[in-house]
Amino acid sequence: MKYSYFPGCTLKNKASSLDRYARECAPLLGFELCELPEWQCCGGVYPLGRDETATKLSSVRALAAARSEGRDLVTLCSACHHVIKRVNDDMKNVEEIRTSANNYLALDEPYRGETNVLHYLEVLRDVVGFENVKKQVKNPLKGKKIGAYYGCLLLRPSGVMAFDDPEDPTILEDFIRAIGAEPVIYPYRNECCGGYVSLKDRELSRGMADKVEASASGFGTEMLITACPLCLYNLKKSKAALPVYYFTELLAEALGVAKDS
Amino acid sequence: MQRIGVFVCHCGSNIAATVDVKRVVECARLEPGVVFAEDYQYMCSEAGQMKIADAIKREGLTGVVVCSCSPRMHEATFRKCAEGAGLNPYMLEIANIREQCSWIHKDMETATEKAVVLMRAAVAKVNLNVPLKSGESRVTKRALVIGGGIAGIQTALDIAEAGYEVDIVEKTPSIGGRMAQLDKTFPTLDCSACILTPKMVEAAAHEKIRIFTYSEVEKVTGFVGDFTVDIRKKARSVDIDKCTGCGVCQEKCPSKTAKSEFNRGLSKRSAIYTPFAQAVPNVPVIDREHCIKFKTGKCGVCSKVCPAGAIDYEMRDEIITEKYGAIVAATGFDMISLDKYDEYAYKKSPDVITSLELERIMNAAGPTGGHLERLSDGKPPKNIVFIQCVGSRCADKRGKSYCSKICCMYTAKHAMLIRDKYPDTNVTVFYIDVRTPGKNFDEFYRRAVEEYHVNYIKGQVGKVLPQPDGTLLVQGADIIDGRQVLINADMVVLAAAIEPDPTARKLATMLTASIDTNGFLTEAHPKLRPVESPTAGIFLSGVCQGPKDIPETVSQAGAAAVKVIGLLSKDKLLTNPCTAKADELMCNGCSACANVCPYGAISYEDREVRGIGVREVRRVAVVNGALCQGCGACTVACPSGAMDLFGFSNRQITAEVDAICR
Amino acid sequence: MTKAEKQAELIRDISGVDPYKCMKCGKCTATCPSYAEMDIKPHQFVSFVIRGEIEALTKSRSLEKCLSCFACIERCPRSVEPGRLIDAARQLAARERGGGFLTTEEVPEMCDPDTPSQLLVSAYRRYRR
Amino acid sequence: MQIEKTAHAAENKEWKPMIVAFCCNWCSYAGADLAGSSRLSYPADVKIIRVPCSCRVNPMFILRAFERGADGVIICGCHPGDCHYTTGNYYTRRRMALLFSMLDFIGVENGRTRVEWVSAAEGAKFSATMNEFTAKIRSLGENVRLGDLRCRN
Repeated sequence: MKYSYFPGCTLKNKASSLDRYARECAPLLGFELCELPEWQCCGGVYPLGRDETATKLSSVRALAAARSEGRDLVTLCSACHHVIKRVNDDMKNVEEIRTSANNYLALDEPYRGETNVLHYLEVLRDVVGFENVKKQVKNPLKGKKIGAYYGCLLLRPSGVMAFDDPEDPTILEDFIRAIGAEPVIYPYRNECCGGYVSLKDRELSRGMADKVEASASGFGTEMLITACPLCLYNLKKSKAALPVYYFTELLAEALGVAKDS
Repeated sequence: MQRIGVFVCHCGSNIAATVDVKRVVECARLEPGVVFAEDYQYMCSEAGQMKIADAIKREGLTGVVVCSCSPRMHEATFRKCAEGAGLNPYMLEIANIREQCSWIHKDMETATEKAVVLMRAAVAKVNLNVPLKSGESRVTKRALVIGGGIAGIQTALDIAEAGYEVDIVEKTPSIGGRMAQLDKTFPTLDCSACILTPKMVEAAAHEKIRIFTYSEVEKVTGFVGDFTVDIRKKARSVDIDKCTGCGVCQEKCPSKTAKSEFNRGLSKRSAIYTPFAQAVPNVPVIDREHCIKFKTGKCGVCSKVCPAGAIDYEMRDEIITEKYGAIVAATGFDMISLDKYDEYAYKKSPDVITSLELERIMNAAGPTGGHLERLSDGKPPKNIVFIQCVGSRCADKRGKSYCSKICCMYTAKHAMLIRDKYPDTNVTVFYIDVRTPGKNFDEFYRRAVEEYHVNYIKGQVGKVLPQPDGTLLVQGADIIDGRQVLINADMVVLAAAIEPDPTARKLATMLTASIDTNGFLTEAHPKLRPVESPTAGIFLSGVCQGPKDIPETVSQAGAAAVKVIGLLSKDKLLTNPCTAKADELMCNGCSACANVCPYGAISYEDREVRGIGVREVRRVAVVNGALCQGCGACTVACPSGAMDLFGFSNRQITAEVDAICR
Repeated sequence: MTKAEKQAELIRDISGVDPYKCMKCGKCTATCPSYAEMDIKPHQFVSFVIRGEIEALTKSRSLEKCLSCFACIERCPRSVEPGRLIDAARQLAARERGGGFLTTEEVPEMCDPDTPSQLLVSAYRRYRR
Repeated sequence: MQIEKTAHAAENKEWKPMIVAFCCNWCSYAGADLAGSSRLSYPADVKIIRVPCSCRVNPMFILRAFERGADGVIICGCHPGDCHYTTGNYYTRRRMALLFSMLDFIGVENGRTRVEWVSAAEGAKFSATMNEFTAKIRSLGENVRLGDLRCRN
């Protein structure tokens, strides 16, 4: 199975391990990620305003490129996934945005939201199946107590993202079980890490990351995993200083792709 | 040619403020067939009706058009008036110029123009009306009540007291319903079981009442006065006549893993069980999914210990067919599933419970023996938070748009009872509005605040965060004081929205009774006919019609009973004369009409047909007027145009179309 | 139409929010992680739009404090979703005055060796639009 | 059947669409009443004809309406499964699917004909449906006029 793949800017530098291990693990699980040629930044944030078009265009380009390759589009970074998935929904369902975006881009064939956008985790759950991931595990992470950190962008708004139950998600916990570790449920796993505010308002975001980590370690978490470079950055800055990894790093370790992480 | 009179109603200012009634009268005078037209303040008043009756006699009218409110409102009134004046009631038609004209349009010119068109359509129709005569149908003097909660019990008792036979069908093993699960009732705080169980016993003992528990309605056919109903009596596996209710079987049953439905899953029960101690009938059922005998073939303990020899593993479902004159739906409610509301941690923490679960916990016969304790560790909670409107008053996809009505009061009750019994427990209630309309209701709520110092906070809770130490951090808003509130609670109680019992939807389809977008059964008129369904002979009792508390439910149950009694007291009912009829000359006996008739009202007979150039014996369709309900499906299915419907004939409807498109 | 009325209409248009659907339950305020930092609280946003006090809204500190975590959007029982109003107000502020909260000059000193590019992009977009 | 253009514009009168709504007595007519008592307005161009059930609506009535100059015809019945007569609306659905495609073929566009389910409790839906339908008819403009050739020769 081949997928078009949108890595996003951060995965090319600071979050290269999120990207690299995802690619390296894929063949073992029976699929392949084909990076889109000439992709551009997704835009970073999804503009909520209904009259915003320009800031959505680069996502539309990626979506249209995947369409021309005739493949589903896979993402990894939570922010990219959020933006691309929501823009795709707009292109499918909001006539004004569809019209104005197509007017800007003047593609050979107007884009109408045809591409199916999947997060890497959704591929693991819905296409590969966590049962099959488990079968491929060579080094189960036995006894490790891992807290899943979802953050905001994968889950909300649930109507469009349709990723998991926004208040009681299970996908990352199922992933943790699949690689042989023990998931820890803690209530802040879907609360905000502080987001982009950490650039200018460190105190505010620090407070939030602290709450997340305090709650996680209170329930016995030994390490956190996430799919978002910004969440990882913010969580690493918190007081409790729990180790934080990308989920692909642990996947690679369990599958025997990476020697150590 | 008809001699038609047109009567235009002002309805005070309801019509006259937007429709120029004088102009409608003037235009009416120009219509073919119209010999008389006038307007009046209130046509439905006695004086207004007198005007119609007088004109019929004086002008020798053969047809009448009343331009007024909806025919659903006053068609019957005016037809009765016409009949009183010697005119066949079906020679009168209504032009709806209120609901469908004056109330929805603002501009006088537009509204008047439309009113004139509607009047013309009605006149065109009346020109083609023919006198119709109702037939008669019999009334089976027995009523069926579906649902054995307080609503069904009260309705059945009231009907039985008037001397009519009543059957109650209840899907669970005992009557009693939700009220049996409650501990105390507001606003008097009397014990629910103490006031309900005597009624249950009375119903069971009443010579006019039969109770079918563990049974469901399977099929309904027929119509008002003459319904035929199939009732499935599920296999109880216990002989109801032999069982003495000693309870030994339940005690000795080795399978005790099933969750007790009555205790909302908070405790376990045996596979052979009665839902609660005061069950009526006090005869257990075997839950075959959990019974070892049924699962493995080995066991049979209950049969061995039963002193009466009442256990019967071979028992099968039984279908009984019975006739009824009237049917009352009393299917009640359940609480919504909270699966989608996990910001309140209901799935994650056993100490987050629903109000109905709290009822069971507070009840002396409940899973904790009436001790208020946390289900996680059995410790008494010191800080309790109540959250109101969980799933009620929602405009999103998760919840219900309506107010569940009972939550404000039962929460005040819970808060008060807890503060009374455990004075060192802190109780906080997050509310959006406190709604207490009802006798002694607001006083009750104020008592909770003033006497019992329950902490009411206006605002919702955003999230309940379970803590490592087992407490629950409640993060809420106090929008009056303008702050975010954090409370470390030991227990959180959710006032989950109530919804109609899921069986109501299926039942509505069987009864051809209408249902609203929320799944509540629709009443014939929201104000004037609140306990009747729009389908004749079907009545509504209790929460199946909309959220209500016990006093309201009991009143409505009594009202439904009175309507049933009124119906059953008649020996004959007049049938709707607007039935189908085939023109023998045109009918070729093809069976297309019979194939679409939902009532089996069409049969075929060989008849001698005489027409111009025709005289032969031929197979033609014959409609049974007593069975035909007048839907008209056959009239369209008929390829030769032989089938027509009295009251809504092809010519009449075509005339209306022509009058509108002129 | 006064300027304030025009702006209020613009905010309703951009956000697609009908402020009259709000029943003042306060769930947004209860759910907001930045609540303490905000001068205009999430549940008050609708009132400002209804009253047409847009000037106050666009000058509000809350615009910079909102994390766009979508919690108020997800949990609002009336589908009013105040987060969308906040973003629309940001947009209005940026269009009228230009983004002033984050300047290019100050960015280098805010970065550390681990700062992901995602942070810079999103901060720029949210603060400056 | 034969089609001709109306000469309405020549009369120099503002064109108003003529819309016939067939409503079943049990659900949709009651829904229209509820729209009225809730004061939920919709254009006066819509005129309602009451029928016992949507399945009473003979395709002939619709053809007649278009022959007499109607610009749109809408049929409202109970929601599937809720028909007062159990199955009437299913017949309506099937019959109208056929009729509407035939009408479309002869020049009465699909937008001019519609079947909608409106329950007795859906006053708001009734009003919204009628507003939307009228707007649609307005955007389509004047209809072609059907003619009954049987009466010509």
